[in-house]
Amino acid sequence: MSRLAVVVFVIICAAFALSWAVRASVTEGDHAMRDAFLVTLSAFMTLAIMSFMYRDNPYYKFAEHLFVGISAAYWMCVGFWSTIVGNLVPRISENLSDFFKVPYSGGGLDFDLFFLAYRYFYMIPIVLGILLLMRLVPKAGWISRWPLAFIVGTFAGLNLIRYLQSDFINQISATFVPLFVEWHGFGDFFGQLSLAADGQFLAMMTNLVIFLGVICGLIYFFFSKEHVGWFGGASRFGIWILMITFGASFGYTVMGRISLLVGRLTFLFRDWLGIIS
Amino acid sequence: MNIFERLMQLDRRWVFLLLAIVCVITYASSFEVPILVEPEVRSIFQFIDTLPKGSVVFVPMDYDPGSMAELHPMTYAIVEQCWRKEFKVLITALSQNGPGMADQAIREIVDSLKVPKTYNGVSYPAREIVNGVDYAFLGYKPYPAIVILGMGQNFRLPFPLDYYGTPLDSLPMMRDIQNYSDIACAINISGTNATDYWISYGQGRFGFPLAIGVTGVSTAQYYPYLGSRQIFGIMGGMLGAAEYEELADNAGNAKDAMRVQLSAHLVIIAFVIMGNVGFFATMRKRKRGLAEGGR
Amino acid sequence: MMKQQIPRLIVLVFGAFLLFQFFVPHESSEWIYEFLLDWTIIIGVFALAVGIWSLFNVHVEKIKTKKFGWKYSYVTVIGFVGMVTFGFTSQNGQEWGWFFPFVAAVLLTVLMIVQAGATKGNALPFLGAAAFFALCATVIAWLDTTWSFYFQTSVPLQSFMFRRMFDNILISLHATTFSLLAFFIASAAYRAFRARNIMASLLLLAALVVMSRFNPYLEPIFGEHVSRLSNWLMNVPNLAAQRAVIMGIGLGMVATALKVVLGIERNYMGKG
Amino acid sequence: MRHKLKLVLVLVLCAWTTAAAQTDTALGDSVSAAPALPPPLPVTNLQAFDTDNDHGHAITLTWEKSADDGAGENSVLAYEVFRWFPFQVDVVDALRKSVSETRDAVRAFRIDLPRAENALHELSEDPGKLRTIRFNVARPSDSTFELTVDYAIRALEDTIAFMRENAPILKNRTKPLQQDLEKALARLPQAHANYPKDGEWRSLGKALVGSTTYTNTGSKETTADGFFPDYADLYYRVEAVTVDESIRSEAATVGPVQSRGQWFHTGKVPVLGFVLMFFVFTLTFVQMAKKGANLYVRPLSGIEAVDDAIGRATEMGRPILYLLGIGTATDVSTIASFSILGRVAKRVAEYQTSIIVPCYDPIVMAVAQEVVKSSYLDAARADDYKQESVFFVTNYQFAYVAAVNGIMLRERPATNIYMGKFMAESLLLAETGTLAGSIQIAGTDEIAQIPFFIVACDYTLIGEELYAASAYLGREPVLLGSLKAQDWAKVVIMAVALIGMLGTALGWPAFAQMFQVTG
Repeated sequence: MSRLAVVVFVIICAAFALSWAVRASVTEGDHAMRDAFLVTLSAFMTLAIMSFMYRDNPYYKFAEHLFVGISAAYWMCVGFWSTIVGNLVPRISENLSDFFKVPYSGGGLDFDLFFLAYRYFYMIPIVLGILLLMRLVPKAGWISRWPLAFIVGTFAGLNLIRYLQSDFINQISATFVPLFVEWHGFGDFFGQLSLAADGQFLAMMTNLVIFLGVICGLIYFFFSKEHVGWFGGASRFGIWILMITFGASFGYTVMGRISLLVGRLTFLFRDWLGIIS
Repeated sequence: MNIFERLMQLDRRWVFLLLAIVCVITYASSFEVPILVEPEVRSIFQFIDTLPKGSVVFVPMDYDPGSMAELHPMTYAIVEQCWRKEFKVLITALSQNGPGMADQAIREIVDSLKVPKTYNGVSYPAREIVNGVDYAFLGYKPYPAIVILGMGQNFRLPFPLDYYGTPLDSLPMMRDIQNYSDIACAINISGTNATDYWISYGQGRFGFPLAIGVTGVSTAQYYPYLGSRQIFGIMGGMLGAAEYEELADNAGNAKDAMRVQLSAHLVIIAFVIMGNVGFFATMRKRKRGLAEGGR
Repeated sequence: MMKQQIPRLIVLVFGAFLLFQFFVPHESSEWIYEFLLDWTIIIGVFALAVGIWSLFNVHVEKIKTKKFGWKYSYVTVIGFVGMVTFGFTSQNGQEWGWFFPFVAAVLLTVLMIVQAGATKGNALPFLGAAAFFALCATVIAWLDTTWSFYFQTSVPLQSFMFRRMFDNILISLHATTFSLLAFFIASAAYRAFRARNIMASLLLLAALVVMSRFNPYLEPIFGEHVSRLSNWLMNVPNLAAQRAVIMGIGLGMVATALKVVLGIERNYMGKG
Repeated sequence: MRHKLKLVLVLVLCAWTTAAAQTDTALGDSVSAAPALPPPLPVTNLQAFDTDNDHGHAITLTWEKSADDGAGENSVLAYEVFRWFPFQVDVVDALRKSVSETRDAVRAFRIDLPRAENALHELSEDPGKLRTIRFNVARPSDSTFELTVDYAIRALEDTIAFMRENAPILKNRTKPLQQDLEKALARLPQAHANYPKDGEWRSLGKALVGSTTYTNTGSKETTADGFFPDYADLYYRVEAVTVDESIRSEAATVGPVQSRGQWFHTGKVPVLGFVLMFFVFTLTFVQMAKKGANLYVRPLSGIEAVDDAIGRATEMGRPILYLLGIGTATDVSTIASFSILGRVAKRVAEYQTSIIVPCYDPIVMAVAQEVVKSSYLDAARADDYKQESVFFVTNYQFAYVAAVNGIMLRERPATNIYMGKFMAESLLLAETGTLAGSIQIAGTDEIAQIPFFIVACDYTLIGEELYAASAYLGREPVLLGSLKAQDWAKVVIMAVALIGMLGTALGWPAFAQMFQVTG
């Protein structure tokens, strides 16, 4: 640890101690010291992470490792309460539910399935879960593939159908756009041809572009055909349209991301420094 | 090494610094910015506005504090509007770190309902919002996809208890709410990919009217669903929130934040232009360099 | 056989079932379906343990090999253990009593165990120390009545320390990390948005148009046309391209899922 | 117009009735002077049948409008629908109610008892805590009452004694009640069969004027109040109601009808069609591939970059960072990423460089470990495999990002490969990677994130390319065959889209309707 680092460290400590004191003096309520400390603490965390923009440094390393530890713990506690106690226990045993003081949901479902009480079938996932734990035993690790296979298989089946319907059939039927909007024959069409935004001509152009865009986009994703000739042209048009879209979507996003920064600024300047009301 | 080359190899930290300075300054100052409302936001507002009294609006707040800044304003505007118009609101938080924040948000909105207010010329009296009567908050369960499917069967399936530990059946408003067939519409305000599940698992399988409020980043992604009428409206990021606040005549954080956003925008655009100027200037030089090298 | 065939069979059976379940509205299929969804959640519970184990392994390993930045692994361990302790205990009344000494004792116990795992030499002294601190912790937990363990109800999730750790550390770290995006977007735009070739230029132009449309200040400069153009971009090419991409993705997903169910694609499952 | 008429009608009626009332009081029997409106004609052709494509527990009624619907002064305002309920239903409801109430009571006791005991304990230790104890003691309501310590202690003791006494009794009551409920439920169909004995007609609700259909649906849960029995003989009747509730047509009755669940959802035929199409395509081309038909695949720059990247890493003696994203093992994109990881790991093992795989989800980690391990086996370098190279970081998006960013800056991987499901973290990771000077290859199906990868990475696989990648890297004919199948599916899409568009243009909606998936 170089002298400079020590100096910086001391300065930073002093600064935050000062801000704590100031904060405490302006906070009212009987826990002023404590609340002030908490605000200062989260301000420190905020700045520690932000310091990453300058370069990797001990303060960022500290914040990062703390973040990992605490978040994992948080995830574990919430998982324990919401999943084990919330979902598993009420289904498997009435006595356990009594112990955990959650209502026993097996009540209504308490019928027999294949001459066995419904709730006993919840032993299967528990067994699978224990098999998953066998990973921790080097020799028997392979058996953990069974639960993994169960999860992967189940969701492969589920997703197969789900995406077929939502990403696929619904989208196809959405491409059935009328190419001739309120068509009354050519005479009528050329009779009142206008470039107005809500005009018939533009509406038709729009639909045409959408349709071509979809087709060319799909052509771009062809793998087993060489992209040459008209095919290549179409696929190039497709990728152009994709690029336009990605650009637009990027531009759109810039909005949202700044707002995150605004949130932090509000914290730093209002809640911590109290400069802005 | 001329100015343009410098421009090309400008250290990104300068970009960071300038952006930070601009944001802070505009944040500190205060001036109004004009807001132009989009039809896809208006449609949400009008759908809710024309619902009959007492209908159930389902507001899944599937975001966590990370996207709070962007999505909270939407929630505040919509839920307040619902309660002002005496609808019942059903809330879930299918994001791991959502529940605490959602709970806090609900409390704040409840407080804001305690004072009479006038929106768009209509003045509403103060209301006392009661948990279980005017709203039910179901809380969080992992695996959004599964939870959404489960609720389609019956809300009690994934949520035997609500967030506060009360059995759903003992909440007055949940008595006659079994599943999606009992809700007027769902406004999914989400910062996670739960929105996909809402569209394909929820709307796709059970077909209730669904509108979404999403972070700016994912907005573009959901326009096709608007086209295929799987959703009837989109609020995109801070801008969408600001537009809704504009419509609901209920100014909140979104409109403030717009200020910073717009100026930050200008900075970024300026940098992009600078970068390209530098690029073209040096490109000519690079070409010349090559030609000389060739001679 | 046990290592290969049975997993493949499991995948096939459950995959096929959920595939057909979709077409069967009948109650009985709903039963089994809801049932399977429950199973997944429950199995996920056990994954918790696997994850935590791996987490500790990594950090013990780091400390053992004195890998670059190994000291910070202690921070992670301390954060984890502290948060878990807060997540399972809660005050009974107002005052704290010996709660924090207890937390300290627990921390020291775990640290000693970690040390015992990490040391290359004799681990016994560390284990001894661990036992000692564990004893202290037990004694405190036994005698002190101002707080108690909650293994029955989720009270601790609302308990003071847990909430504070969440609100003041987790949230601010989370939100700040997220907010770095604002800066990264700026630098990325500056570095990458250069009209190198036609595709890059299209990307750049579309982005600029959309960005300037959302900016009422640029309205007077470019006039109505920009906003109209960007709306057109969002509603026409965007719609088309998104649709194409979505269809492609849907296709890829369906194909992959089908390959998995049929056992054509089995790379995700280990061999041997 | 019709509504105006109704309004007028209402007003007239109101006026008339009040007038009648007055005249009543004035002179005895002048009511007969008032011409009573003739009742409207009943609905005709009333039919009841089980609702289609559902899990049962629903009956749909259809009828033809009453001749007086929207007609002159005795116009119909609504059709009221009745169902015949055997009294057994009330028995069931009562039992159900008492079961749930008992449960709630038992539960309440379980939660309150320890609290009360704790409060008593605290209070007896230190009377000063009278204000702070977490249990509100039962006390007289009058405001003058002053709560004293001994009173509180006595009250607490009483409460505790009461609970201790009653909790077990209640608990023992729940089981028999439950059984009674089940028995009662079992008797329901029989009771329905007894029509018209031991039962009565009950109103289900009103269908507004002009409507000719009504669906009576209920819950499938026997524990829910709105339980609707399947396979029970149900009887319905519909009456046309006018402004004046008392003036209504005579009832049209229908029944018996039973509700049942269907075994196939006819609304989902298109989906089934596509499933079969896929199935056939995949199998056909896989067979072709196995027979050794050589299948061309166009080059993807992103894929070719992978090999060079691994080589580069070997030269620099730096590791390769492979991220599976924040998806769980339930996301298809993650599964696709697994197989890509398999290919990459195999190459890595062959080149004898090292790979780092930080994981976001423990199950994903478990699978990834299996994948990498087996790749090392394939490369015949099983002993080079280190379990720690595939590890779990945390299941919290931005903590994961922070940690991975740290890894990037400290391990300085030569190559970062991002494959799978990425959300907001995409740019955070990719920008840090650029800063660290790594070659970056990304592929995701999150449309919103693709732009960021395109901007910040050297190569990006867009959407479907991610799913094709594993086939590209593996070069196994079977997988290439499935690629071919995907392409043919695209051809079908285009054809369908074209036909559909022309169909809508030339006024042939039938085709488009074929693709409307219901339910």
